[in-house]
Amino acid sequence: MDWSSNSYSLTTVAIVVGSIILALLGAFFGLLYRGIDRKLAAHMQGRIGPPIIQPFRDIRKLLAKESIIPDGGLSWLFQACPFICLVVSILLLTYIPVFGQRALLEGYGDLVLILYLLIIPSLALVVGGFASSSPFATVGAQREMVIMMSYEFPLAVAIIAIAWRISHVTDINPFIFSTVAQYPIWNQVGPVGVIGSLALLFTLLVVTPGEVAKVPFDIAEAETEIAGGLLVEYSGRNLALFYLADTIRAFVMVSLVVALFFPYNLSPVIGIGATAPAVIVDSLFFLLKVFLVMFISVILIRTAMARFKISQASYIYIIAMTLIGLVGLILIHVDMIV
Amino acid sequence: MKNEEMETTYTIPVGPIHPALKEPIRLDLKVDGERIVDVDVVVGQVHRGIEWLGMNRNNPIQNIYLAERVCGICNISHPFAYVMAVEHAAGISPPERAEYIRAITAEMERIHSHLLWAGVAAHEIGFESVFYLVWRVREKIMDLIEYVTGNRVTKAMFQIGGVRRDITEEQFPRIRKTLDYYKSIFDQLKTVFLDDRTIRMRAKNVGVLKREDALKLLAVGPTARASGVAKDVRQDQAYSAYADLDIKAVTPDILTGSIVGDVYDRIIVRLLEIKQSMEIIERCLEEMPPGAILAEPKMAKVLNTLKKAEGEGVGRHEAPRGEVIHYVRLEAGRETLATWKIRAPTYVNLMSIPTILKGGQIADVPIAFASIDPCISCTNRAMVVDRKTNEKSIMTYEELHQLCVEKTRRLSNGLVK
Amino acid sequence: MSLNTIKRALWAYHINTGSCNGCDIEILAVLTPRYDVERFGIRLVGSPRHADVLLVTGPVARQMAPRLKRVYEQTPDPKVVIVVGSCGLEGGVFYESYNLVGPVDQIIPVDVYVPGCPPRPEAIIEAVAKAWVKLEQAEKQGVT
Amino acid sequence: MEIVKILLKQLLQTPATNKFPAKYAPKSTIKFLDRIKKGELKLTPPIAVPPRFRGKISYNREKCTGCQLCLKVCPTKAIEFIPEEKKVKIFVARCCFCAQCVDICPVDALAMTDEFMLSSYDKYADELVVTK
Ligand code: SF4
Ligand code: SF4
Ligand code: SF4
Ligand code: SF4
Ligand code: SF4
Ligand code: SF4
Ligand code: SF4
Ligand code: SF4
Repeated sequence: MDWSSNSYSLTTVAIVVGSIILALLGAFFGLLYRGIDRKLAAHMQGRIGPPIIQPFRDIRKLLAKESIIPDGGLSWLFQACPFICLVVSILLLTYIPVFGQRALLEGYGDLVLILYLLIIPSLALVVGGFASSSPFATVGAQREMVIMMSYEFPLAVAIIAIAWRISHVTDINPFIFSTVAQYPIWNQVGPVGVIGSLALLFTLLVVTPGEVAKVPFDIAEAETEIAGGLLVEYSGRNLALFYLADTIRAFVMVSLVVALFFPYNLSPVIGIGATAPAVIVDSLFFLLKVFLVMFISVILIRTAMARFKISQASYIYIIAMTLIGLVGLILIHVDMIV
Repeated sequence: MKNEEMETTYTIPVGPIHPALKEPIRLDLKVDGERIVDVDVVVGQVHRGIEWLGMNRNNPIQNIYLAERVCGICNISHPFAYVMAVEHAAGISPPERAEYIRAITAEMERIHSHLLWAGVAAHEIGFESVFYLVWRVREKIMDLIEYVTGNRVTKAMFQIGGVRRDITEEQFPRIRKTLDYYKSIFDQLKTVFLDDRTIRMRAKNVGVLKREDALKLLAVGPTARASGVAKDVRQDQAYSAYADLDIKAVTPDILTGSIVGDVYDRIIVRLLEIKQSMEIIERCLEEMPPGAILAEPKMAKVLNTLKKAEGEGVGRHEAPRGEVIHYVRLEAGRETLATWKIRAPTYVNLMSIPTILKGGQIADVPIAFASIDPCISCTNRAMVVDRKTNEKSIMTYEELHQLCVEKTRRLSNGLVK
Repeated sequence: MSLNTIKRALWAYHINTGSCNGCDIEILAVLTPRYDVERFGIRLVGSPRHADVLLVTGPVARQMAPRLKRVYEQTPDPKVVIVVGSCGLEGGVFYESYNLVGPVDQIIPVDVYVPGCPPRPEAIIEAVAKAWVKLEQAEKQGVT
Repeated sequence: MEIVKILLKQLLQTPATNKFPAKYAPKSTIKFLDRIKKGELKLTPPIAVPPRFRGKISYNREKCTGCQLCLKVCPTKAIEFIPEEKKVKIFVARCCFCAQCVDICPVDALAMTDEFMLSSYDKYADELVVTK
């Protein structure tokens, strides 16, 4: 809320500069984590795997390639979609606290807005898929839609459950990250509530691979079934934008999990007061938290599982995960009564 | 929303160049949303005129290597059936030792082929780690094949009247070592494939082929056995060294006590067959008699004999994918074969594909299709091309059938004459 | 943009024009842990639109020739074509069959040939290295 | 879950990859090859071929009597007879490495070598046409 006290133009400048820095950082760490992800997955599969900087090379390569626009597609829409996908992914980054700091646009949007924004990149993929007018992309787009609608519900349940619990201990808007950080869920609940919170955490960890379209939920892009799905017709720069957006989205999703469940910072604990060292320590600690969440919810799950069928995936989300989320919610509620 | 918006069916062509299929083939799927209403298999994308080459250009020895390249995966199976057919036609009998070596190489091929299949199947359902695991394990048998035959893939072991390379005493330890390796990891592979939750979800009750259907559609090989049809040429009409070994067809009830005929059962059958093949190789090593490996080592002489020979012969072999049959006819004074007809297992098994896929989901297509372990390259020998105009015509089933009947008649007339 | 950026992030699309599968399985083998070409940044992709390299196998059956051409055209520039296996080079055992219109270089331009029936996985890796050299030389001469 | 156990175990083990020709793609392949030629760098060798491997064919021109038996059995017509010299030449690009010609040659003029890395920019390059 500090921003509003400053003059309007200064705030704008700060936001623009901050967003650019965040976008660069997001792109950098998104790609870096993708590289780590690929390296670790390769080692788990008994092979050397690409160097960690490989995703950067991929992007550079894609940018150097010709971007073909398919005949018969809606060319402006076809080209707009990757752009929208990337911009919204970056926008999401500005609403989520990263590197142990407050979210850049904290005063301008809360968790509910994030729930909405999270839909847009998937939607851009879907529209891009339809705009390519390839049968593979069309099937891919339909699947992405089904998946999207399926995981949206448990995601909402998990987020609302946390906010609802926090609203009982404070009058501040519980949908704001700083409130979540101020009242970490684990500190508010007793043993039953911890179990409930674990259920919610589990829900979110399972939603993450769906949101970032990784095995077992990469159905919309399933290479062996529909030849790269949504993206079959994309090439060159447009593909690069989707690639980049995808890595940023993964970073965003994992940061969201971290922000909701592990909003702790290290600097107060080890007693570093000065600003600069604290920022560094907290940033590193944040990156470590992201890595751990990523390792479990993305790397381990994707290497240890086969792809689900669309019906199985939506069953898992709509029924199983929502149920687990609701159980978490009830447990937290029970915890309050006890 | 599903029912209202996706009521209309539309057709998705899968292939001919499609990552799910290692080879060119086209499936025309009629789908309603995600559900498959109808399936049409369109083959003929990789027709290379193999039989034509064998009847118009090659002498019988050159044909061994052509037969080998009907299919790069079962490249023991086709030469095996082919040389048996020629030997049958010309009255040559290979020495006993050669029969054992043939069986050993054929079983090594079965191990590599089933492992390859297991990896591809895992890949089809997006389980990359298992694909990598199985293909890493497979490299050991590839090394062994290279060690025994001189090449990883095309083995070039077979010769009319025997085999081209001996397996010597000094090679036994290395072969046994590889078999021991597979024994040591067999249980692990079994657990990975049969107990994994996601694999079970994707394989159980998917792509079911009932016993009646398997019988009606004449399925062969593991596809038939997984449906409970206990047929196996090595058991039913034992040939070569198999005659001494008493092979029993593997069906899934050995392990589970019941037969469903789904993808899962096909996994079980292939896993158990890997084990069976290891046992066969071990027994062959123990019981292999000494002696020559060729009935006639001078190839020029063999060519002469075959040129003079007159007659027809059939060779049948249980390939990793099922029964492969070669039919040849020799005419005296003719350097090439007078007739060569190959019946490959996948062509037969493709008939089951519509039954297996119908009612399933698009997502089941690759794994259900892969579960018959299709080897397309051997099924694509019958494309209709008008050589004068270069025009392709799509033929109806009736027309094809008519042609087929006519050909059969022509061939049988040629025989009677 | 330099060709060098493409070199270390080669995405390959595999097209079978009527091979016997011998070469195709060796191409798959190249991806497996023992050879693992992903360490060079090579990936097998499912759409020619994403590809930098076309791995072509087979002697080009008549029905596959137009498709081979189309895949070549669908692949965005710059691109490299590697033909794997003797039957793609010269027809191999299928030479002069009536249903062949190949070999591959009759249909599309080819950069690197890999003899072998099938070539060992390492021979395919060597061919990739040859493709690198070719890209580097082209860059030196200022070709894009 | 067996597979998780396997994966975590493999994470800690050395990968099964043979680092041929180098662990990663070199920045400049030309320089890399130069340095190997100069002996500054060592190439990780490919997995060794077994004895009696069927690699590129070799031909002993002196021994050859020009009997043409090899032409008769070659399934790929990779061997061409040169009538003026009564010798043959072999096109490796066509050869399917079956060694049938080696088997039939009455004077052992033909043999299979260990050489298998044969890729080339030109399928009729000198290395791929065996004349002596
Ligand atoms: S079925 Fe497939 S793998 Fe087997 S030989 Fe035929 S083409 Fe090859
Ligand atoms: S039967 Fe199948 S596996 Fe065997 S050679 Fe023919 S295509 Fe290949
Ligand atoms: S038409 Fe069929 S049977 Fe006749 S030569 Fe061709 S592939 Fe063989
Ligand atoms: S005539 Fe031909 S199509 Fe008809 S059953 Fe016989 S082989 Fe099959
Ligand atoms: S031609 Fe012979 S095999 Fe064919 S349908 Fe008639 S009777 Fe049967
Ligand atoms: S080169 Fe040989 S192994 Fe490769 S596809 Fe052709 S025939 Fe098969
Ligand atoms: S190895 Fe086989 S294909 Fe090659 S030249 Fe000799 S006979 Fe011909
Ligand atoms: S078979 Fe031997 S001697 Fe005769 S032509 Fe060939 S290489 Fe020469």
